[in-house]
Amino acid sequence: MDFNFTDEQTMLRDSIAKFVAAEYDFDKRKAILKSADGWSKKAWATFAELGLMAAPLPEEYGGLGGGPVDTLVIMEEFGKGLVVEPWLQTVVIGGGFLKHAGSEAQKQEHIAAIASGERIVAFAYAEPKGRYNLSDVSTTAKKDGAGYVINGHKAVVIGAPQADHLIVTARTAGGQRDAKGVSAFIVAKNAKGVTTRDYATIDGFRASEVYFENVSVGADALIGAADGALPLVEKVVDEAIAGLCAEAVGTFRLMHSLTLEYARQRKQFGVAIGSFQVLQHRMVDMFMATEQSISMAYMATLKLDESDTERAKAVSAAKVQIGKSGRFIGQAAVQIHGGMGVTEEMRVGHYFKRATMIDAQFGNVDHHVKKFTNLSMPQAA
Amino acid sequence: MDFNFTDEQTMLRDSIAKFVAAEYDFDKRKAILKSADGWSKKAWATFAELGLMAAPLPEEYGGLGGGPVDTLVIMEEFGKGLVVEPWLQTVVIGGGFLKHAGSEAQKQEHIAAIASGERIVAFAYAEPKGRYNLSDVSTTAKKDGAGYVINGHKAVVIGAPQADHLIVTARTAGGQRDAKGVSAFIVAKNAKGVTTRDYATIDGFRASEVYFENVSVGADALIGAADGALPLVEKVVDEAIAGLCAEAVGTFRLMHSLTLEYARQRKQFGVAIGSFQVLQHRMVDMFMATEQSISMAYMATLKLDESDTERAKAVSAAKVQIGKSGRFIGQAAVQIHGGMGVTEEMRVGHYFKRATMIDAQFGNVDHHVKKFTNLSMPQAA
Amino acid sequence: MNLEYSAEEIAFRDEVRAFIRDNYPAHLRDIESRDKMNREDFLAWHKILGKKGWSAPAWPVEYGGTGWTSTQRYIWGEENALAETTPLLPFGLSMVAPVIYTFGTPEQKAYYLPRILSGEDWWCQGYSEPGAGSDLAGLRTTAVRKGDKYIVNGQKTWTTLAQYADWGFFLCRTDPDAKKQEGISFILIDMKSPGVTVRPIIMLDGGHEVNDVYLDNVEVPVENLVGKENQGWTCAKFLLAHERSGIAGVARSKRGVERLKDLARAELADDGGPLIRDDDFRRKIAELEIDLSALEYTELRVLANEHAGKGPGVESSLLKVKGTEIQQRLTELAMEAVGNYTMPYFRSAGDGNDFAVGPDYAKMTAPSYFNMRKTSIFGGSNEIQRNIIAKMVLGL
Amino acid sequence: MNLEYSAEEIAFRDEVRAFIRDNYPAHLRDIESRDKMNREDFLAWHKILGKKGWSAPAWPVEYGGTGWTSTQRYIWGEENALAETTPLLPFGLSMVAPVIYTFGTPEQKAYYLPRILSGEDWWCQGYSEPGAGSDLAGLRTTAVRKGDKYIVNGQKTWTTLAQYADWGFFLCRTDPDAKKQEGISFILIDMKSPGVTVRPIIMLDGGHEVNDVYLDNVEVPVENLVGKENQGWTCAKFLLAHERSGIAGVARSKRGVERLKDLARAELADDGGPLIRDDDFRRKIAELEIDLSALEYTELRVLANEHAGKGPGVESSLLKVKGTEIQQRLTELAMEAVGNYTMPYFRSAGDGNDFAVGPDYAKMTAPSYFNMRKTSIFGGSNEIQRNIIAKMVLGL
Repeated sequence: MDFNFTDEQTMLRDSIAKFVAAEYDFDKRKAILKSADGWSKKAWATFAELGLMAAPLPEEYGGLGGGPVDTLVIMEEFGKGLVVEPWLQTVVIGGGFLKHAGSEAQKQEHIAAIASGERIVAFAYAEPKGRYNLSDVSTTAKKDGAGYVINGHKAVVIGAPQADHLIVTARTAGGQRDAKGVSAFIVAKNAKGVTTRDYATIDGFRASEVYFENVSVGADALIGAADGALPLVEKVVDEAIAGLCAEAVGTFRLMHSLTLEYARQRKQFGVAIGSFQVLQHRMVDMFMATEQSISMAYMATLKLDESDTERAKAVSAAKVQIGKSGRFIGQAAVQIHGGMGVTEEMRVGHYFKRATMIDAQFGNVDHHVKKFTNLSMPQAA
Repeated sequence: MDFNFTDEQTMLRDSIAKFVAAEYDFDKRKAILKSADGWSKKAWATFAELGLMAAPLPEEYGGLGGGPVDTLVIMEEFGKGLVVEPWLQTVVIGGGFLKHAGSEAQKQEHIAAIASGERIVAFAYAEPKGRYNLSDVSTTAKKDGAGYVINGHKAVVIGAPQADHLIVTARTAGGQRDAKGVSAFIVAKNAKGVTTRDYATIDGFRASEVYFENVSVGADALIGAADGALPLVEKVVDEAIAGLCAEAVGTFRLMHSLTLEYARQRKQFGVAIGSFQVLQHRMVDMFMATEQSISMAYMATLKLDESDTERAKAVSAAKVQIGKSGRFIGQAAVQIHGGMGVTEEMRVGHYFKRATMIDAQFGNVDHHVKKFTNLSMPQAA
Repeated sequence: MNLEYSAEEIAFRDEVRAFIRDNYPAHLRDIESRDKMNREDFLAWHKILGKKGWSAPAWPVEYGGTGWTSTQRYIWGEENALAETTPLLPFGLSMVAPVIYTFGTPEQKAYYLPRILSGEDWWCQGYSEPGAGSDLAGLRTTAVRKGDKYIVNGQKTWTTLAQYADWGFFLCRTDPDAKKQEGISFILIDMKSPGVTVRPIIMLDGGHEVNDVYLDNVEVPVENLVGKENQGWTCAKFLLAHERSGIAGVARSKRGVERLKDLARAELADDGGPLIRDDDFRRKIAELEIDLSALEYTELRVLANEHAGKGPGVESSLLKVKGTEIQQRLTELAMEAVGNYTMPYFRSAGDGNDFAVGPDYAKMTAPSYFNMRKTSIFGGSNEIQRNIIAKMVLGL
Repeated sequence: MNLEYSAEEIAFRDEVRAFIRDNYPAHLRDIESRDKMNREDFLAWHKILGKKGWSAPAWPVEYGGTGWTSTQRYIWGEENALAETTPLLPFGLSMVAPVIYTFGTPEQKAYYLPRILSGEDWWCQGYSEPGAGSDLAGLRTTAVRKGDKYIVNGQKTWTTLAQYADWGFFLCRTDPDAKKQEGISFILIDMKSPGVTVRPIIMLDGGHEVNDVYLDNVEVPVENLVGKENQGWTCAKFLLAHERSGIAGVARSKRGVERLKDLARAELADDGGPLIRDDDFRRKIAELEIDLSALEYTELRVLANEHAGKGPGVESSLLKVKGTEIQQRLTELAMEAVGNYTMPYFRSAGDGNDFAVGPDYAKMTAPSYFNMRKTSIFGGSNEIQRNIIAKMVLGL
């Protein structure tokens, strides 16, 4: 057992922290969010230069051959900086689909482009009524000669406004919630019949509703086997969740340190509010929740390559822990900041919004408790 | 709307408080619990003298014609005194069955005896594997001529060691968990074929396992209609639960005041521990939980005569509130008492034990949340 | 003890219900959030009630109160919540007015109270200052007497809806040498006076409902002082106790639970069934409903005490803490209920208009959650309320 | 970062597992609660491990430690929990021994340490005093030097299992004029000395596991002083930090979760199905399991830090708080699981024997719940632990 980062990972962490301090501070980030596109191409280029795109991708396609721990390091720093560029979508999800199940041609075409920062990918999987069920897919891909024709509506696709390619789940067989019959496709966003309605999310990301109307794709758009993509989707989503957990940890660390700082300098009734025992103990509980979350983010990351069941249990456990901790830490941080905590003017509120939305992504506490429960105590047992 | 007690109710309250102070203080109660029988016949006689047995029973059979609010007043004081005599079982449950559904002959025979303190009744309803489901009855009563023959095992029958009569639920028709087919009987404990195994409960009551082996009873033992007793059982149990809630409130008030007192006099690091803000806020939360519990005990009591659904919703809501509050208040009270709180030597621990066991009687928090949920959001809706 | 309404109370309920049905402005029903209301929308219902004589049930009859019993006032609140009428703003009716009719001069009563009753004047509150928060004694805004005027200088903050206000009531330091809570005065200021500047504070949800108010050599006639000079603390404490009563918001939260159930009927769980049949979610609604029941009966007990002549006491702190916890919890559950569609930000359309994707009810869920965090902070934080209970009730 | 065991670690685990399987005394498995163990039962496993050289994995090798890595010690704990061996008592092995090998004289080390390793001597702890609780500085027991003896007078309380003890380590005031935390000395007392009286304290569950210890003119040779006179506070603080490490009890709680699941498989829910299929109950087990996972990985991170040369720090406070919360929660859920049969009191048989009705596993559920409340109080209450973190980690 070993819980240390390699020197490379430590350098990676430092380089992102340096970037955030210099190019992505509160005011600069605000300006980025207010810009028409709502993200920074310059930041994206810097990420590519720093090797963040390449870090967890395979060396034979232009990556650096890293793994989940690199993702953890990057996402935690992104959490600290509240970075809104779609790195997770592009590299962890897009890159994940391709490296786990892409054909040689797909890998050649896309992974190198992702690694170099040229390609941006978004993941169109959720549907308006599907909630968090990954097999609830009513978007269809009908066989049409050698290729497929896709029809459907995908909801809240984070990063779609920036993306040039989409990974889309569609039903090629079976009923609306069947595990069997889900397939994954990679589709150029400018393909005929793809339209989007773009908007910002409340935590400052960009997303789209994506509509597919008779979108024709070739057989080479299929990632992995037809009808059998669900296990692949689950694996990649678990990898993405591990990344989100690390991002959440970044926001928790900041909420905790900002709150400590505020409590030390803010005076009420003539003394620093940090001297009130009730607030002290609440900050201790924030500290403990942060430490427990770090542990769970590590565990989830380190178990990504175990069996499907072990991986899924670890990831759901981490998402539960982090969802609960995020709510507690965020609410406590805002409360201790008092009136200032509920305004746009203080940093803490922005971390609070992001931490809150992380719970809503890829399944909230209830969803993952249920999933964990069924894995830990199978109904047959 | 009116939340005031009548003068008679206030006098009732005062008379019990006086009795507890004089005859049922910590040491006297300890001696009662240690005695061979584990209860006080003298206390029972005093209760009868004070009119506690008669209070909620109908005037035409020797009662005083009071109602649920009298029960509330009595049970709250019993909670404060940690009274272990089976008043609830005898008067509220036994008396309740008889007054709601007893035949004229049954009322004549039993209610007056209860009101005068001569009769003690216990309620044999739970079964070893039935948990809190009142319709889970595998004890059978088979028709035998004009009467019935009862066979079965009833679990944890509080007050059975003291009782001379038992009210027994038994199945006269239907399958083990059917709502239809449950009947209620009143049976003399010395009837042939009734055996008991007596013991103390952890909170100082006396209880028995009760075994029925071919116990023959006449048709006149049946209370209410054959096969149709479940609604009656539910009503009486709800009345008993309202009484338990009032008892719980008595224990909460004491735990709160004992803790306040302790926190004011107990010094640590040179100051009274009541000056620590964390403990102050916890005691405030104990106060709020107590107030909320009082409100719910009132509500449950005042809604006992509404429709079955309204009554059941109110009672389940109160039991949930009181179960949660009891756990919180009890744990906080013990924690603030420190080491002394976990010994037999301090009063607080005994209230804690009783409050904890109240949750286990007639359905715990989970049971009643589920019941309330299904009443509030019927599955058909 | 009993819970039943008398025949008179039932008749009253029917009268109120009919009045609301016949008089509540239809167009107000279509406004989906407070953020979308203009000045006239906020005042519309107030003005109708003012004409009817029902705008201030809690006031003494001599000043325009309705003379209702506590049960009638409870019914009034219930019926308004049931009909989802827009709540009347508290700053005039339940904050400054009780101070004026308790401590004001006959002239002040005669001038201000009718204008508050009718909804003619909009009031705002000048209590908090930057860096002072729940600690009002640290006040730095000054009012210096100069002839028949006070010259007021300072900054107030968290001033709700000051952007619409005609008048404000301000705590100002009139004796700089006095100890902290002394030397403060309670002064009414015309918000159109030269030197008054209102600057928006944008909240986490993007909404503009609070403001900074800057006072720069504002001249205020001395007759705008309420009570005695340097004894404004008496008014301030009195007002704070009044502010907290009614803050439980039970009737509105009961309506909120019904809305949450509607939402859970419309949303689907992971298994495709209605979310209201999901074990975890329905349990959470039920537990909230039970908490709310407990609060409702606690408030009824407090009302019964008030009716028995005991004024609003420290119980209001309990009502505030529990009431806000429940209001916040309602927004948490609504946000959880809508899943992915809680994320889109409704103000993000390029054309400046609102933007909605997903079901209509989803749009405000996250903003409401973020916005409602204020309730445990404003009006004396919940920690301060616990301090008050510890001191006043528990004697610690 | 990785979670895998090396080949050596796997071999070690197999060796440990086989040793426990082949050597753990069978009769200990049948004892259902600590309350039923006699002196020899408590020591049986300790003595076997002492012979094997495995009784003190945490000690330095020179004094009899095993020299295991932190991962090996983790495996050792896991395997013992899995096999549900009786935990070795900490008073000698992990409390007084580290003080002796850190601060003791060569003679003290030579005499006491081997006897602790082998299980020959039973130790108890004389720290707390009536009225002092978590505040050790308020100590009133005195040791007055008289020639080559100390004369000790005072009262200690909460002394766990003192009824069996051969030796006790006591904090005594040796300089009555010194400031609170100074003037204290760390003294070893033979419990068979004249003047030592042990009186049981009965716990809420009816069990006798703690005691009052009265010291009445007890004569103690001066060579029983550990460290310097008047500097016992150094030993005391050192010991407290050691006491808290390992208190997380993760491995035992993991076994506890499995036991809870077994219980939920055996019990029936209201619908007649196994309780483990009841939505609410299985959710509660799952949430506890998740909390425990988080604690497990936090402890692993702490161990990794220790392995990297950083001693047991303030993290032990976190482990204590979370560990005890989980241990307590386990007993809550077990009590809930058994419904009505949690009520019968197992000591209530007239013949003085234990009494059981209902399933065997139900008998100890309520007593365990009541007993385990102590864990958040003893060894520095969880509030004290939070104070420590606030001060030492957060710098507040």
